[in-house]
Amino acid sequence: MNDVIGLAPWLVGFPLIGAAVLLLGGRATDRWGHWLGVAASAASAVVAFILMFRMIGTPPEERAVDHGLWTWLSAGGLDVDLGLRLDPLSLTFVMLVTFVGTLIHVYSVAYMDHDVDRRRFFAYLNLFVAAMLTLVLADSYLLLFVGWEGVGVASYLLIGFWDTGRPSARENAVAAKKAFVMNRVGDMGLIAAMAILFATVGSVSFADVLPAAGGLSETTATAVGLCLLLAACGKSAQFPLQAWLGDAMAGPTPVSALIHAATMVTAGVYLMVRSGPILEAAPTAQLVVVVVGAVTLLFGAVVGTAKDDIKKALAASTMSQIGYMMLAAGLGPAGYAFAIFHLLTHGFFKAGLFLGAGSVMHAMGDQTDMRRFGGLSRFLPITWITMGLGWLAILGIPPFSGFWSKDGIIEAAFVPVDGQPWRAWVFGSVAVLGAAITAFYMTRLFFMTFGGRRPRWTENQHPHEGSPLMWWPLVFLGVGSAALGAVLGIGGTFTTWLEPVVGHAEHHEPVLPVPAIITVTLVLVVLGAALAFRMYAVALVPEEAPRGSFLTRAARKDLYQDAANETLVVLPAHGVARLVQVGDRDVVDRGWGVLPLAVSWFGAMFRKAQTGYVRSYAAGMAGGVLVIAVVAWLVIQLGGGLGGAQ
Amino acid sequence: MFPWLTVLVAWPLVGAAVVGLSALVRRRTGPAGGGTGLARPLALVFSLVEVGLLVGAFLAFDTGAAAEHQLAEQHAWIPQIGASYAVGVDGVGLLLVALSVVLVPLVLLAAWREQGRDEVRLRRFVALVLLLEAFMVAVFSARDVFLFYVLFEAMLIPAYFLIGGFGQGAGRRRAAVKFLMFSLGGGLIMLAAVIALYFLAVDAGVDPRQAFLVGQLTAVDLGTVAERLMFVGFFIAFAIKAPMVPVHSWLPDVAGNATPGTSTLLICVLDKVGTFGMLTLCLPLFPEASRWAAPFVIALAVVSVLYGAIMAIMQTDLLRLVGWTSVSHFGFIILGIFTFTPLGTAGSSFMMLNHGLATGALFLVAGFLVSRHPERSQKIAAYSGLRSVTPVLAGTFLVAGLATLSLPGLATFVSEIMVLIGAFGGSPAGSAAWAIAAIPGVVLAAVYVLLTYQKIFTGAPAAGLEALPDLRVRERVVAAPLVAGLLVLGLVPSLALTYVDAPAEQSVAAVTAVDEPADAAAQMGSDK
Amino acid sequence: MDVTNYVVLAAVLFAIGATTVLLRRNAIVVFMGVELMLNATNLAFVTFARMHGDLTGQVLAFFVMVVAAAEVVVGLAIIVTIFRTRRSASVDDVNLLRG
Amino acid sequence: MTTFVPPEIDWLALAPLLVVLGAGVVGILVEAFVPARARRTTQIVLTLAALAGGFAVVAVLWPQIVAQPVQVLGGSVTLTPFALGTQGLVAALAFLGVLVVADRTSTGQDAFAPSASAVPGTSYEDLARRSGLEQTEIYPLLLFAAGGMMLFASTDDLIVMFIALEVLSLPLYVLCATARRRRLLSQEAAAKYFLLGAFASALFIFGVALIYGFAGTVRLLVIAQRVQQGGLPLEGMTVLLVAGVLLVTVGLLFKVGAVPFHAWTPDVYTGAPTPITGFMAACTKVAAVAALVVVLYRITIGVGAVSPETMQQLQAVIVVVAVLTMAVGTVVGSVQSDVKRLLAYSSIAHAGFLLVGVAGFRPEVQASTLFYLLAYGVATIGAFGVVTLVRERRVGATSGEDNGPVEDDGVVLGEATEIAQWAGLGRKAPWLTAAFALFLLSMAGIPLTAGFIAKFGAFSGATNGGLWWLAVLGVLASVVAVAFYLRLLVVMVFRRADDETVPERVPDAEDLGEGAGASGAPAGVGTATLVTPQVTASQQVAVTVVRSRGPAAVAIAVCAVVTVILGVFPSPVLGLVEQASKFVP
Repeated sequence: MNDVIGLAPWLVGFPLIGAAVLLLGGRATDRWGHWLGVAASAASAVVAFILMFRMIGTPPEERAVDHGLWTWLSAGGLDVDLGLRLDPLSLTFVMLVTFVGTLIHVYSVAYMDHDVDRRRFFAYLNLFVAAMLTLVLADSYLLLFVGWEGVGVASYLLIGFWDTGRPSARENAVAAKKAFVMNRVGDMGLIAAMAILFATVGSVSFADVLPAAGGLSETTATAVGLCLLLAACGKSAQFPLQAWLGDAMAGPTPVSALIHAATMVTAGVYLMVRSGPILEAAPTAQLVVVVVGAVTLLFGAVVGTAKDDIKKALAASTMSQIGYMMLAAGLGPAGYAFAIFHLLTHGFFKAGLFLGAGSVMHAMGDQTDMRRFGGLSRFLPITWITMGLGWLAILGIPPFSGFWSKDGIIEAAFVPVDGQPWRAWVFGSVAVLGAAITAFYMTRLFFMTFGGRRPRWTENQHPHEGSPLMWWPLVFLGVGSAALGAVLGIGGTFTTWLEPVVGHAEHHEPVLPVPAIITVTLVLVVLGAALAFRMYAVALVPEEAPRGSFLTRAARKDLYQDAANETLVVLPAHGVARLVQVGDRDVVDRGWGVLPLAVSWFGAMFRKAQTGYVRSYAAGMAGGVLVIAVVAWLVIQLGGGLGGAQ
Repeated sequence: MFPWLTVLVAWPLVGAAVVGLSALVRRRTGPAGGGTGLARPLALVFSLVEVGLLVGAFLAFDTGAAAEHQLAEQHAWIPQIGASYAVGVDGVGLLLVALSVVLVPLVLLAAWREQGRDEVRLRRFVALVLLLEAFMVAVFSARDVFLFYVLFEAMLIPAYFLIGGFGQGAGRRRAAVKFLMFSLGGGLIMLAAVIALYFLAVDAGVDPRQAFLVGQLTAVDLGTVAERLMFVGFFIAFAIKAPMVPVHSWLPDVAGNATPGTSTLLICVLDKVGTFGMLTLCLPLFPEASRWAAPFVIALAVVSVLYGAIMAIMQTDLLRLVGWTSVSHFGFIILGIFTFTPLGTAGSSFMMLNHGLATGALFLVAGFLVSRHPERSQKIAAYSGLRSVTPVLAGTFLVAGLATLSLPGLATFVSEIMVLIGAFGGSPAGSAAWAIAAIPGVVLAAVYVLLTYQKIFTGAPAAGLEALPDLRVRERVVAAPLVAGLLVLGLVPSLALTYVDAPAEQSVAAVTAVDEPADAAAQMGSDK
Repeated sequence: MDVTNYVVLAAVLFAIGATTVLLRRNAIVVFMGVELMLNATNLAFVTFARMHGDLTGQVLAFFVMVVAAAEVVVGLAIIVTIFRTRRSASVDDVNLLRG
Repeated sequence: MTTFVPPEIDWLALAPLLVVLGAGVVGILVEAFVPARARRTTQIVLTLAALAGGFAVVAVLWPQIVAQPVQVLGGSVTLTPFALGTQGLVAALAFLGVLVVADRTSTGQDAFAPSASAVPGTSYEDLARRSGLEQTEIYPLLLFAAGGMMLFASTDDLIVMFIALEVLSLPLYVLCATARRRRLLSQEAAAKYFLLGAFASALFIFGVALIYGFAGTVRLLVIAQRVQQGGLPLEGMTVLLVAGVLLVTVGLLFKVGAVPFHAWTPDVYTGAPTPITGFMAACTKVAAVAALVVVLYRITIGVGAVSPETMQQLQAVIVVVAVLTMAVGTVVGSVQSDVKRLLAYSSIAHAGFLLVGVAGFRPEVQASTLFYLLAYGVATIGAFGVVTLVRERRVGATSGEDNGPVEDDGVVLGEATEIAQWAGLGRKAPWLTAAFALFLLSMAGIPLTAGFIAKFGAFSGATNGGLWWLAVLGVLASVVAVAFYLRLLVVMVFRRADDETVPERVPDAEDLGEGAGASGAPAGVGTATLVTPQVTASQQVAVTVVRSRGPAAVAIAVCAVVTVILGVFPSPVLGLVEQASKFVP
């Protein structure tokens, strides 16, 4: 392992250099810039593969390696090396990011072909890859935070990629800002967590903090855990910081696939798993994590059922799926592996679904409304098949990859914690219910797009597959969606792989027998899918959305999340801001302004005494003599001077 | 030993004089009318040579002993009142000297076309900038309270003329007066404390002919009440300079009315005297009083952080907005200083440097933007959709903005996180709570930066602005060093931290070493 | 007779002089008030001289007289000039300068 | 046969006074015997030489007096280093002041009326002007005033002090009345100054009488001695002493221009010819403050020892007066709109700052007071010197409602003293503006100017005397003072001339007469018509800066240089004045 560890910095280095060249090179790099971007990403992927093979060849207990680069900051007792931590967990992520990332780079070459700013797009993509790899490879919370916000910026830049020159430009920019700001709300948690950790442990590097986590008081651990959860909620669009994800679909579709489905949004799960020891020391925090996961799971699923915009439906799905992961991450060591496993499979099938959606949009002139699709299977066969694989995977139909990971999570959710069976029943049921709803909305999405007897297209549509650059990545991801789960899932390969990092999980029995859980889940999934099939494949889909039930309308509006944020946060905040503004102008500034006014006023008063009449001056002098006499008399009366030295 | 600091102070003075005299040359040999003359190139050359001299000073500085005041010189100046010409810098002082020296050529370059073709105005502008540079270098080097005070006040005068004489806004005269009145008001209150300090020091046996040497004064026990009164006197002056809520009112007016170059020098460098003074005078001279006041100061600092950020969000004027962001950042700096942790103090020291680079970049780039507007409007609403029109300008603005919101990877992040993490573990009561309370500042920072970027650079280009030129080479040359500095210091902050770490340790030790009086409150009561 | 009586007399004369200065409008009369004050002083001087038994006080009285004479010269010159310009010797008429 | 024992007189110690006053006498003779053509030159040379000579003698005497103060004529002249320093200071400042007085500027006219006794607006006045009469008597008058000022603080004898007071005051009364322009104001100033001055003198001398009654002597040191010894006839009636000292103090405070005895200051400073205002503001302040210091400190040596409460009363009075003076000077100054008046209030404010230092009642204050007076004096003379050069110029006259402005006839009128008129001066005369700004900054007490070191010394004096809160009040007053200096600075430097509409001023009689017969017949002689002459043509004026013929420029330059040097390297001068901190012979 140590002989190739020197390559690790290049994982970040290649895309970083790529981004730098593309950004600084300017228009000169327009012609070949996108290929440089692909090459940079691919180079990272190659390095990742090399490292991967070497790690597999290393004994499990030696797989975690810290590779320090240079002293980053060392002051006032805080010593942080800029260093990379390579272990099965981070390398899993690296593989996902570089491999899927490279596919999406390739896809984008074609997808963004007509965009004048393609070079800039690749610069941002490369920047994202570099930041994401920094995030997962960091050996300290501080460096993790660099990547954490780095991906935030990349995400900001890419969501707002089309921020001028289009009718929707301003909305895109607003969406980008919203994403970044809500992420920052979460980031406060990470800062606070670091502050608490430095105050208690005296360090923020994983190597010091994680082993010491067991020694933390429960209060401290809970505080840190909750702070980290806040960060994770922001980055992973978990309740209550979920509102930005839907708007983030304003970015080009490859961005949605890479950042807002496969990699960045799952960083919160990574953070939870990475900080496992801390959460384990804080059962309350763990419970909150599970609750957040469960709530988001249902939230996203419900929203997904009502969305007619294909990307927003997928975004809701992403939110829901990450809810699963988060739920698993809150279950302790038993759930970590499945959380990451699901993260991995989800990364493949959801990226595939998004790229498929991009392919559809590409074919349909950037139309995203599913009610204007229909009957596309004949025109886009490759897209149809690959998205079909993704659809089966997310439904959790065996043997597609989603089954292996999601089923693991559902089983883990049914395991009672600390002898509290109610938790098992509640969270298990939620997970199963979520699976059923997922089946419904994904089937709805799939058949509204590809099925149906009659196309509902707008005028002048001639759908056709894109260039091979676009569909080859789809094929790769489709294969992954189909097979990855089985490859890694059978025999617990993946669980074993992560064991050096997340620890060995004792096997606990769920409250229901495992076959029963699987059966119930599958039955519900099939029911959900069948219902959707009946409603959207057999029946006619209206081109205009019907008014729908109250629940439908609510789900269409993301369960009023924006209204809630507006009412609960934005309006009060704006009120406070207005108050501060008015206060500054009318109290502080005017308050200072009173001083010169007072001086002028007194000046004008005293000035009147200067009448110009000699006699009044003389009277003033005489009065002055009297005043002096009175002062002198008072000194005697009051006794003592003025505090003078004498 | 070569008198680096004296030379660093004297050289810009020589420059100012030469620039002033260049008027005579032009009259004889220059073009008859409308000539651009010698003033700008001369000033630029002088400021660049000054940068060279700065490198010399850095080489002569021993980083191993960064806590000590090096390159020191000491001569009797006005022995009758105990004043000496004593200069010397520790790591923090050296960094701030460096900040002043580095920013001046950039500001000169940025202002290259600002004053139009008016030769007289131009000459006065650059001469004043050089004069201000000399004062700034001197004030960060002063190791004598009297000398510090003299420079602290005297440098207001060139700053005053720079604001009032060369600004863009219609309210610049008012702004200049407001600036001077606030600063002098604080400064004169400090004067009373300075005088009192002298007599107490002499009473305590300090040599009356050198009674103002900082090194000597730190050893003097002033007595609780006197110490606190004097602390208040010094602190008010520094708080006004810093600028801290609620004595910040002058700052937005100045930022909105002065030229961006002036604002850069003023807010990014000159105002650091406030926090620098807190760190190098308030803490070591009045350790007990510093601890006594710390809870209050921290609270005000955090209020400043949030207040400044909220006000920035509400601004409609671009340059005023940048000014308000500084109120927020200075809040962080003060928070770090008054929580008495080595980490927080080092972070604050580092932040003084970074804020200069980041906010300087933002001011200058905002200035470039404003200078492109046909009416030189500073209203944010006057701009729209410029990202596609002036991509490089937009990118530079965004990077400067991201530095302002302390994006990790940039130097500002390192310092801000050091302050926050350090402050959380601070010794004054309530430090942790206040540190947590300051954290929302980072969210607000994101809002004000991105909201501004969104309004100016996204959407459809505003009418009349579709053909604005992008950043010129000269402007890129101005922005590049600042951005590069922020990046390099973000990735290798130890380059700067080696200078501030030891001084931070020392100043914290100075404050916390003094034993807390058994019951300070009771003692205070009895003294009254 | 106690010395106090003389001193009180001097003080009363002084006060009358001062009151004249404050109350009368004619510049000449105002000036006469000042002269009265000076003469009250002279009275005090000679009284005290007698009390102390030395001549200083009496000599001082002469000095005061001389000074008074000098003041008259300058004062009348100024007042007359103004009178010639304004045809008025009222001090209340000279108030262009104020505020 | 009685043997005549001639008094032993240390003529050298008297020399500074003798030189200046003697030259004054010679000046009178010059008026009588030197032909008119050469008279002005002779007078100027004589005056400057006398003042320079006086200063030189002071310099020669300095080491001797520092080593051993002397009493001449039984204390009538008591030369302590402080007194000698005062003499030197007065001589030096008077020298600078006379330079300004002597400058005729590029207009060829000095600031004084050709015939001060002529009624304004009469044909006689016109005749005097046309025949080129000049009142060269002002120079001997200046010398007498300067001599009086030099004597004022150099005596231990209250009656000599009284005489000195009159010697310095009487010439000033006359000088005030001699302005060439705005003669009504000038005469009014003289009248006010005279009446109030006489009133104050009366208070002073009555105080002397009371002190004499209590102590049997008018020698300050002897008073102190006798009070300490006790056994005086009116032992119990300390009220006599207290009242006496207070009245004497009042007389001096009048000269100092302290509130509530300040009322004459703005009016007189405004009305007097500007060069005289400068001379008066600087030199009188020096003499009066120095005399106050001498009286207060010598009295308290003796009185403070036996009767601490008397001491406290005195201190309380000074403190109250100081506070009032600072407050009124700065606050009222901040609402002025006339440059000369503003400087007058500034002078009042400075009296307050000086008293803050004096109130500390510490011997060191003598040094800091001398320094303060020097810093203040040079700034004041310089500032008024600048004022003399900023003039109004007639740009055109309209003879009716429908007539446009006529050609600029370029006649330079009086001084432009409205603050608004100074707009854009920075463009018209950068160097002059720079100098004036420097004087303002010095008066404001900005570091690196002499004013700062001076203020530092004054506040130190109070703090050293335990009155730190008085120093804080002083500091607050300084803030207000800065505000009004700034107002002027802003107008001069930042405001363009065209920002302001040129105020349409009605010129006074003198200005009309200057207009080469522009309005042929002199206006009527009624008071009302003189105040606002009935002229058919209203005039518009612009502001111009006339060139100095040399002396004023030299004075301004010297003042500026001294202001800077004293701000940056005050050490040598501080070293000198430190030696003056010895009181008692």
